[in-house]
Amino acid sequence: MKSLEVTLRAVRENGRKALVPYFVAGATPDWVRHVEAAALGGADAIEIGIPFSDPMMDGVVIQEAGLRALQAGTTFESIGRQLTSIDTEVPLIAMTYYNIFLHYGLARSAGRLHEFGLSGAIVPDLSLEESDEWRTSCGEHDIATIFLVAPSTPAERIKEVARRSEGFLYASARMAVTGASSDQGDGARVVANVREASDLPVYVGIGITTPEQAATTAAVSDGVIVGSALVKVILNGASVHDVENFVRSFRDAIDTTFEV
Amino acid sequence: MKSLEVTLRAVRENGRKALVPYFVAGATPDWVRHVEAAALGGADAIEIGIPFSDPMMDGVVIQEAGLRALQAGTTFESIGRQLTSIDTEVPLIAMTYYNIFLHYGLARSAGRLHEFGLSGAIVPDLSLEESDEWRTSCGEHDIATIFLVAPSTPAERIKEVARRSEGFLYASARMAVTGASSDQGDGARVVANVREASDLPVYVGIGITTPEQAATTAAVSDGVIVGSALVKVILNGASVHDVENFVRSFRDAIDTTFEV
Amino acid sequence: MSNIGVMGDPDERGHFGDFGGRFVPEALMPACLELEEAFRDAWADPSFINEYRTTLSQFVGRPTPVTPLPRLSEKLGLRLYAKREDLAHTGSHKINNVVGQTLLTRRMGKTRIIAETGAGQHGVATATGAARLGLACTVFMGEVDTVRQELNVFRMELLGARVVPVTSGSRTLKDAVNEAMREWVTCVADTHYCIGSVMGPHPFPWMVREFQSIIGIEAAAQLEELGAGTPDLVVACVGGGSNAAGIFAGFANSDARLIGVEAAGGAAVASGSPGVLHGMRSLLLQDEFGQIEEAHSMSAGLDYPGIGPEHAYLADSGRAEYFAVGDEEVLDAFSLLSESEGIIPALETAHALAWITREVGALIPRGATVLLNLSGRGDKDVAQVRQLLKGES
Amino acid sequence: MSNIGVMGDPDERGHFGDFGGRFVPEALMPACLELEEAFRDAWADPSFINEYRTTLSQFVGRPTPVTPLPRLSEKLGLRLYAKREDLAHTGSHKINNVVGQTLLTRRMGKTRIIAETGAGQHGVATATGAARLGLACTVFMGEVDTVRQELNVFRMELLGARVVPVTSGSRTLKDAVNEAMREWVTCVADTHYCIGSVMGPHPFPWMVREFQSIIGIEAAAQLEELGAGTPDLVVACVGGGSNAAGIFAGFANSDARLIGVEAAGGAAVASGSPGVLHGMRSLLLQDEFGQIEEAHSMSAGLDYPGIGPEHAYLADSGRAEYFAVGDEEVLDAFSLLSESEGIIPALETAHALAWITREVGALIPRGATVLLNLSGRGDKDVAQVRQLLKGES
Ligand SMILES: Cc1ncc(COP(=O)(O)O)c(C=O)c1O
Ligand SMILES: Cc1ncc(COP(=O)(O)O)c(C=O)c1O
Repeated sequence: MKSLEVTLRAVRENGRKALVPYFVAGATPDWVRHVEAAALGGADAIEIGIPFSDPMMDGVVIQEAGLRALQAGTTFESIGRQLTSIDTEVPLIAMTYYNIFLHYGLARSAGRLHEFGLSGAIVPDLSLEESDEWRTSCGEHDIATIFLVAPSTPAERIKEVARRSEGFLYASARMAVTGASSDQGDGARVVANVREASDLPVYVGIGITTPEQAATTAAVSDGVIVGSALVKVILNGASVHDVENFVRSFRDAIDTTFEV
Repeated sequence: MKSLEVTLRAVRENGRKALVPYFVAGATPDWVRHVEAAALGGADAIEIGIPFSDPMMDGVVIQEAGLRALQAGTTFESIGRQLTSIDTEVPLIAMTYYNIFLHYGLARSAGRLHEFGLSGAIVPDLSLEESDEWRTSCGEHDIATIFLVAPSTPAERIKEVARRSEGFLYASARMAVTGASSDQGDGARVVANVREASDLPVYVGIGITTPEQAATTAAVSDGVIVGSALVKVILNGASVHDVENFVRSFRDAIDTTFEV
Repeated sequence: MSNIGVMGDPDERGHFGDFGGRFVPEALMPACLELEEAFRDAWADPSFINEYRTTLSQFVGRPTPVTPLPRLSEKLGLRLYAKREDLAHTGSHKINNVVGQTLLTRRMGKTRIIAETGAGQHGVATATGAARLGLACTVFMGEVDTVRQELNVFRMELLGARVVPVTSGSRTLKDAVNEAMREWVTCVADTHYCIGSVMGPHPFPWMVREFQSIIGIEAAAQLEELGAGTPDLVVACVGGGSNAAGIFAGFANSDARLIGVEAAGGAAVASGSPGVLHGMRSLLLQDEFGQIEEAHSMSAGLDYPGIGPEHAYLADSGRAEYFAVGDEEVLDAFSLLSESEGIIPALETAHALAWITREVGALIPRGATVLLNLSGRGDKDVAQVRQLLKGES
Repeated sequence: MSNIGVMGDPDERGHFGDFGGRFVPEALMPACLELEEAFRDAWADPSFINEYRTTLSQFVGRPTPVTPLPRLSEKLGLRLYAKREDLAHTGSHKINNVVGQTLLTRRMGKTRIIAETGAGQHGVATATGAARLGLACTVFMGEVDTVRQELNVFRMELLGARVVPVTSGSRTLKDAVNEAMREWVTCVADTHYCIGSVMGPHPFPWMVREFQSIIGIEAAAQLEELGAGTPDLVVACVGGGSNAAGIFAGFANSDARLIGVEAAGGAAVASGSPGVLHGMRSLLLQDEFGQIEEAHSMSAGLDYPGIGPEHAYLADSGRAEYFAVGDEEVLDAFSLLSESEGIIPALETAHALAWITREVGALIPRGATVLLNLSGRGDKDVAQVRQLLKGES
């Protein structure tokens, strides 16, 4: 079992709902400080988005952040360099598109992820069927490969995906790309389907925008992922302190509801 | 034999080369005075152009004159009214396109031509083959129908055309629409061809621009027709006196050459 | 070829009843006679017919299909079919005639071709046919039209043609014809004048109809194959009338009602009277003095003050009926066909459809089988329609 | 139908050698699987094949002819033939694929279709196919392109489609694909994404090639009929590669050399490297970090930084060869075909001809029989070429 999964299973065993905020690396100069602030604010794991020119699964907010990062010269390596200065124990998970790793070399990428201190990777355009080589490479460097399931994924396929996913299973709450949304979506149903197939922790993401939504969703899952809502705040100029408070507001809402 | 032909044959019999200037009726307010001036200047017959919207056989100068005339409200009837004031013995010949007469009614048109004091008609887009009805109407009103032959007209056809033409035969000096030209054209050849087929007077027109050209052409024919060169002078603002001098310059050149 | 010539041929002087004939300057008479002879000879020569047919199939893309229009049929309560001249090379039926005349030009030993054009359809088609055979080509186009249709001017230039802006008269199509005639007089020995519709002096109206009759011959056979039988109505727009004559030719001997649709602003049958213009006796828009009036239609291809003499005759004899539609109806029909069937028609064609949509349940009984001649594609008109519909420029 | 599938089919996961596959968000996987199954089922169903073939013949105007190009052949010292996709409805081969996919959409019980478009060719074709079947249609188009090609936007609107300007990324074709994918995720239950070339996730590259293979199947038979036999070379331009794949399909099992011609500014084979984009593994233009680069070609249809995976495979295996040509050569070829043969080609097509004219006597032996896929007509490009040649706007 990969370290990430060990850690995240422990979170669940401790009766804690996981909170996983998402950052676009390089979107602002002080993004590493934002990551630290999120850890202080109560994150259980943090997604580090590596920007890609063609982010097919992302809505406008994350597209915009990615564009800013690319225009600022952000690369896989520059992100790694900046991460060496990070001061946190919270596990970091890379999130990017497959071409970034493929072009860099799969084995080399997995090795660098590990050297950069990342312990997992989410690659939304890498389907299960095409993932063998990447999973092999990750296996050699203790990188957990995290897969998504969607409301459209049939039961049989959920089983297959869950069997390959490590760390947690990313349950998409809706048929949509990343972006804020006001309704609850289908997260509960997706989680219920996954539960029948797997005991892997299931985190719900895509469209979780408010602390209240997060709390409700956490109630039926093992954790929540907060992406666009947070990135939007950052694009609007949030300070390190703002980021910490933002994350804490989610933490508190989740924890209050479940009286940990 | 139509009166016009009687007159024009007499001109030839008198050893005189005919000079036939062309006017666009209505092109200028004093066009009737111009016609009188031409008669004074030595014309043997005068063509009176009735303007038509689509003068297919005319070049830019006569087109322009026709347009001015139409814009000034010139009609077949207005021309007739204005001609009642004319003071000349020189025969007048209408020149226009077939639709003018057709629309007005062929019999009625021929009658009006006669009432207006005209004794012939040239209708360049009325082919021999289509001319029976018009010739019949003209026959009833002593209007001579004058046909053209062109450099392209074959010998056999010249015979046919000459047989139907009255007053004179209009020999086109070139394959072109009306307009000034600097060369002599094919007039001599056309006339020679006609001579073999007919003893009708043959006048050459199309492109006769200078007195010298007129003189040379008259040498090989029974007369010349001067159109665009004269109309151009008129469009440029010629006075009645100018017109008389213009025509006389042609008359003199012709007569000097042939020492009548 | 047995079907060619199903519409009655004109008499030996080119008369269709009271109309037609040959009203040209004497200088052009020999050319008209030579052309008539050359055409008669070619049209009876299997090798010419074969060349014509082969060019139509290999170069033009014939046969063009007959397309059933199921969604529009349902909307209108008709069985509606379209003969797809929009799919012919250069985008309209005009090329059929050009193929015939360019081949004939070469056969006559002439090396140059001239043509008139309004919006540019016939000009582009002629430049195309000339390029294919390596003939020199000059196109006369009203100056006003060269400005309105500058892209078509460039198209012709690309195809190697020279475009001469005509500055006489109203500077539009009618004047382009005059100018082409004037030019033809000067060069008739080596140059053929490729008239673009069933108009002009004999043999043009007849010859152009023959070259376009392929439309109707194909369509009749295709409707049979589709199981649609003989249509109740055959409907075509009429500018000079070549696409209408071409499709009528396939149905003249049938029970089909033949309908020609003119633009209200250029309705020679409804608003014209007999007259002579451009070498023919036909129905013309003219004022009380016999001066020709300008036609006014948003559709350049229908912006002609006359109609081919055979149509005047068909109207006279009652074998075909002619109606006029206005610009707004036409715009509606243009959109209707586009969104119902995925075919953007030429504005000219939209006239024919506008009449159909207007007359369903009135002059057209519900359930009738109607064949629309889709004479051309609307790409050329899209900018203009956009301006009209959106009020932008 | 025996000829369909002559190019090798991909493996069950959609791989052509090292290329292809299915790299999409999990949310789209079921749709891709469903589509694959639906396509396999339909493509084996004579009634579907019949519907597809009937629509191609009755609506699109197939077969398009193969045209001998005698004058250009003589100039170049070749035996040159053109397969005339420019004569297909909407003016290019794009409609063949659209007909297949729209029929499949209806068969799958979906009521809406979305598409990406660059200059608008595929968008207009999709809007056309959708209108014909009464499917709702939304087309994604880079904002930059909606401005450059505003008439095509209006065309799509006329056809009843909604056009969504894409403001992300470079605001051109590549971003339109991204946006269409993003949209598809949200509506996959009732909506089909009609990809416009042999690209995207399995089964698109295979399916689109199959829907385009009619080009090559027809052409091979037509060349036989013309007595031209098997051509020495088959030459097509390559954007995503659908017209090339379609014509190659008719000759893959012959001795003909298969040549794909890319725009120098978008030459995925010459200048690209393996990568994953838009659901497929193929050759892509990318920088040292794996960021996709924008292609730059004056020809909008070739302005794509990738190439279909089957072409990457054909290049790899040596069965087909790929070359690049630059803008000036293309303009020359554009004019050459126009004035020599009376066919104004699409700028995309002119790339293929430019390669031919460049390589006669070099890579192409004189006297060779060459089949050019004339993928589309140049009307859409005339304004742009005019500006380039005349330096006007
Ligand atoms: C598409 C189309 N339809 C119809 C016409 C009208 O011509 P005709 O009446 O000769 O068919 C034109 C003329 O340009 C045209 O382009
Ligand atoms: C006429 C034409 N040819 C070629 C192409 C390139 O596409 P493909 O490579 O898929 O044939 C396009 C694309 O728009 C096109 O419009």
